[in-house]
Amino acid sequence: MTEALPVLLVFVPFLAGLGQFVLGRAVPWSQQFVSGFNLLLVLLLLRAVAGGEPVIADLGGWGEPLAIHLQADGLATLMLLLTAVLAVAISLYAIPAFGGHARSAWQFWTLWPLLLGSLNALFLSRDLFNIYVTLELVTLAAIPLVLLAGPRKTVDAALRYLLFALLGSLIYLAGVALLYAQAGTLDLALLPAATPTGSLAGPLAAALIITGILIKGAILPFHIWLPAAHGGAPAAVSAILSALVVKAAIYLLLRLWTGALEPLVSIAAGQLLGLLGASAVLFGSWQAFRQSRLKLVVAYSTVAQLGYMLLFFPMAVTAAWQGAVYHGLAHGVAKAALFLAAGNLLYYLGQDRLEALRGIDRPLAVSLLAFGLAGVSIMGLPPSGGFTAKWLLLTASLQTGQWWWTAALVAGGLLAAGYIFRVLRLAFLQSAEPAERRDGPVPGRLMAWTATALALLAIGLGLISAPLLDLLGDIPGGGS
Amino acid sequence: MIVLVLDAACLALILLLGLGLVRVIAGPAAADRILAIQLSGTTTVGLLLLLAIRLEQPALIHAALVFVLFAALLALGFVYGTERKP
Amino acid sequence: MMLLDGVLALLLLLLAGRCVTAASLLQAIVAFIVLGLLLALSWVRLQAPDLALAEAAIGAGLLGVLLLGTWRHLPASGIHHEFPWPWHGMKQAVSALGGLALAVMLALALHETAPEPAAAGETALAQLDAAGVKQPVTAVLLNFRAYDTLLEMGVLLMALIGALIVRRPLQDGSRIAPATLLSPSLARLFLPPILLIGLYLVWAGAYSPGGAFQGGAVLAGAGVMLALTGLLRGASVDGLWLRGLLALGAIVFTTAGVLLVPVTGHFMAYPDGLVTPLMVLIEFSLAISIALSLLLLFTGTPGLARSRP
Amino acid sequence: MSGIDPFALAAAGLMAFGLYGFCVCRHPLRRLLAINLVGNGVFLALILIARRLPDGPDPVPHAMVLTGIVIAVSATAFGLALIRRQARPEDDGND
Amino acid sequence: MTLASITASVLIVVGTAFYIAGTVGLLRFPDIHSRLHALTKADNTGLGFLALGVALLSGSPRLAVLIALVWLLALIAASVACHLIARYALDGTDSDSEPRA
Repeated sequence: MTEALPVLLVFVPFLAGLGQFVLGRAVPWSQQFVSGFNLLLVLLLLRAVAGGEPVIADLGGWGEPLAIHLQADGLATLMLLLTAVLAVAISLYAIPAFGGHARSAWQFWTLWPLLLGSLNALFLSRDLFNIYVTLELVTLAAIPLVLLAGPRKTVDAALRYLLFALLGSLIYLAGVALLYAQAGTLDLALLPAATPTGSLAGPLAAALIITGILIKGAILPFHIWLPAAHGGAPAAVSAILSALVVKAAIYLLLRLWTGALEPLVSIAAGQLLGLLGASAVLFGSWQAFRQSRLKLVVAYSTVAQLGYMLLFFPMAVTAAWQGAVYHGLAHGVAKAALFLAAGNLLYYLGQDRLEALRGIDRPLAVSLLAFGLAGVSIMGLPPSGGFTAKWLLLTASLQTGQWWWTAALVAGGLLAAGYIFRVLRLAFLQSAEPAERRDGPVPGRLMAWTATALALLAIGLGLISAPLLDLLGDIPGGGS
Repeated sequence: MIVLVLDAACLALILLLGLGLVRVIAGPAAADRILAIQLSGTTTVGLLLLLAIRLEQPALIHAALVFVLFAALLALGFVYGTERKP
Repeated sequence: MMLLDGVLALLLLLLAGRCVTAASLLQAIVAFIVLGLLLALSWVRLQAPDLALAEAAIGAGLLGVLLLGTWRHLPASGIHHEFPWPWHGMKQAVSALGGLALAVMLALALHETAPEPAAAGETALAQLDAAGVKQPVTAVLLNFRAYDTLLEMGVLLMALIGALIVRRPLQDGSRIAPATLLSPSLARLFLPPILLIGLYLVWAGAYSPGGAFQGGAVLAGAGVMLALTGLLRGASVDGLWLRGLLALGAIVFTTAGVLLVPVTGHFMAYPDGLVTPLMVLIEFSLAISIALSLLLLFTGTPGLARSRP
Repeated sequence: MSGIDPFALAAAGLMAFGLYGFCVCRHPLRRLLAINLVGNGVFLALILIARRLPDGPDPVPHAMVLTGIVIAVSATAFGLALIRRQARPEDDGND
Repeated sequence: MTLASITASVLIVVGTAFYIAGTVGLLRFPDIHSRLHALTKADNTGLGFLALGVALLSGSPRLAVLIALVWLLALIAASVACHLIARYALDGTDSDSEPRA
């Protein structure tokens, strides 16, 4: 029966989204059932995978090497878990944030389950071309969601996002084509054995695939589409995009690097990716420090935090593997909390200039608490999940003797402390003027407490890391 | 012999397509360009018919049919697309 | 025939270059449309008649109309002069060198011969008898790798939702027609053959080149023709039936995939006796959804209405 | 050096021209065209690869290209809608 | 060489010749209207001869009917396109500039 779980994880949200579309009006509560059921499915899957054997579903029953398989191993299950937890929180948050009456509400409650299903599909896919389709699916669900903040304000960001995403996926597809020419199959499980080395096409294919994913994942030279899109979207959507959508690209990179592309990648390529990651950490953090709008601070922070995950590639030992993946989880939860909290501030202030934050600690204490707690994880202070992840990365850099990555880790943490405290300092500063000049509505309990719950979870991730890392297991293939 | 004729005709038509590109590129007016598209379309239809026989793929005749239909649509779309706004 | 291929490839490159470097936007669009024609011929030469059909309908046809329609909406002031030649600046020169290097590597990589024939493709051809359709490409799309096709319907639907979110208020749909004297009669003349060809292509997909995509695109073309000649116009209201039809393909596909699990033991697998009728059913529902989605992407409205010119 | 396939050159060239156009052009419509050029190049490459089967062309890349064409066209149509909207920022649609 | 294939060859050659005439006309004629008329006449006739030749070679009535349909629709499409383009060109100010705001 466990074979049904991956399939249901894709089909249930998908059908829910379609039903919502056909119905023509928003039904927010139905999505609560869907995200709850989704979490239940993931928990069942977690139990099934915990034994160490992946759960595999053969769609259509045609078998290898032709059919598409869905496969849930430790890595995929952890990402599914992250997605499911965030989906529950964000679906609750979106009830007051989007309401149920406007047409945009219907569009949100249609697109969101479709995006959820698409993300699940991406994490579960074991087929190179199917991954291309799911990448496009995720992109084309995400961009309309960005536009829900109001087409006039977000159209430029959305267009740029679309152009880069399309280019990225086509470059990825070019790599897939070359790889298929060499290996004759698209199945990730068969590719390493089927790929001949020593040709030109193989490494070129790997380079194209990786470049395409880097564009999708907004890694440093290709980050330029991210801040405007993530900063401009509605808060709930920003949380989804930053915590899950770009992470999906990095997830693919981790999965392919240690699996299908393993025979084709080289140490130099790993160092290059690590360099990109380290530059992303420094550049993104610095930019985040310099922004004058709250959501742009958080968006640039995403650029930086994604960079940490790339530090796996030069080191490629189990500690780095666990550190990178755990960083993905911790950052996902913390960043979602940050964006939701930022959304609450924005909701109250009606704008997100940092200057406007002065002295808002009283009405928005809970949201600010969430922001601060999530910030602890982003900075990588103990006992948060961010700390565990960075500790593992640090261990790896010492293990492999590549101490220079430590510098990036430390500098990134300091800069993160800088931009988080900059926001908090402003908020707790008493302003000269009395606070009643702001007439925005105070965000409701649901909005404040979902953000806080996620922030607490981000801290808590530091305490419950052992079972999750067990589930993830060692680096596939034993490292290079 | 018939194969030779077909090949030669195909080659002639593709070269004509290339020649027609001069109008696509040189213009000078927008109408010239759309006219060149029309000619390219008809030439393509002719080529498809020839290739359908030459390669023994009758399905290409369907493709020719689809081309003919969309050629008219393109002209319509062009006039709609370039007409001044009221 | 080798000569034909050579000329074809040369023209493709010429037009691609033109598309990138043309001085005006319209010239670039025209070059792109003609490129679509040549690409269709290339598909023929590469033994891919399915794609020739798809290219004729989608690539050269619908996309061309959409591009020209968008071009019309751009204000002159919004178009700045481009400097697209390699000698116009540093960025151009670097990009040109990068592009050249990539092209050389790609060409060499494509030239390398594969060690052995593709296992997946061989399996597909070997199992064709069990697929319920005789056309290998349709078998892959609707049966062997049907999951891709299902997700692709999701992409189409979400692109449509996205386009509707950014649409401007209705002025667009109401004055879509250029009000020509000839057009409505033209549309009436063309409509029956287009519909017939579209339906035929959908149906024929089971055993000859064609299928839901090609047929759906041709049907969408019929709708676009009606819209361009003013017989059909965009409406700001969408009905339950319309949304139902838009989602029909994905829903039928999914439902068939799920309901038959007890019989087949696999998701998206079809039992032997039912496979051919199921394929036809799925193909037609997909075609309806594809045609409507493409049509609405053209009109840019959530709904449709008949109108008398 | 004999027998390099002209279509292989065309596929590589289309991808390269597309990338060049994407880097160099600033107007979004041109960039969209450039992306479609890349796409066409990739599709051409896939079909070339499909010819390597002894009995008839490999249907798997053909199906991939058909899927890819539909995805490319949907995304392009969406992009065109965005471009139209961008060109006329003054009036607000449905919010 | 059967009589049919000889006839078909001749028809195809004649058709191609008309295509050549049309293309040369498109390139050489001085203004848009003469180009238009030369073109549509030439390529319709060209396609007609070609279609006839191909239909002869196809050897199946079903395909011959389809080919005839292609030609018929091409005729209508060409006349419509010709009309639309002519009307468009007549509209005056047909420059290749970017669209007017």
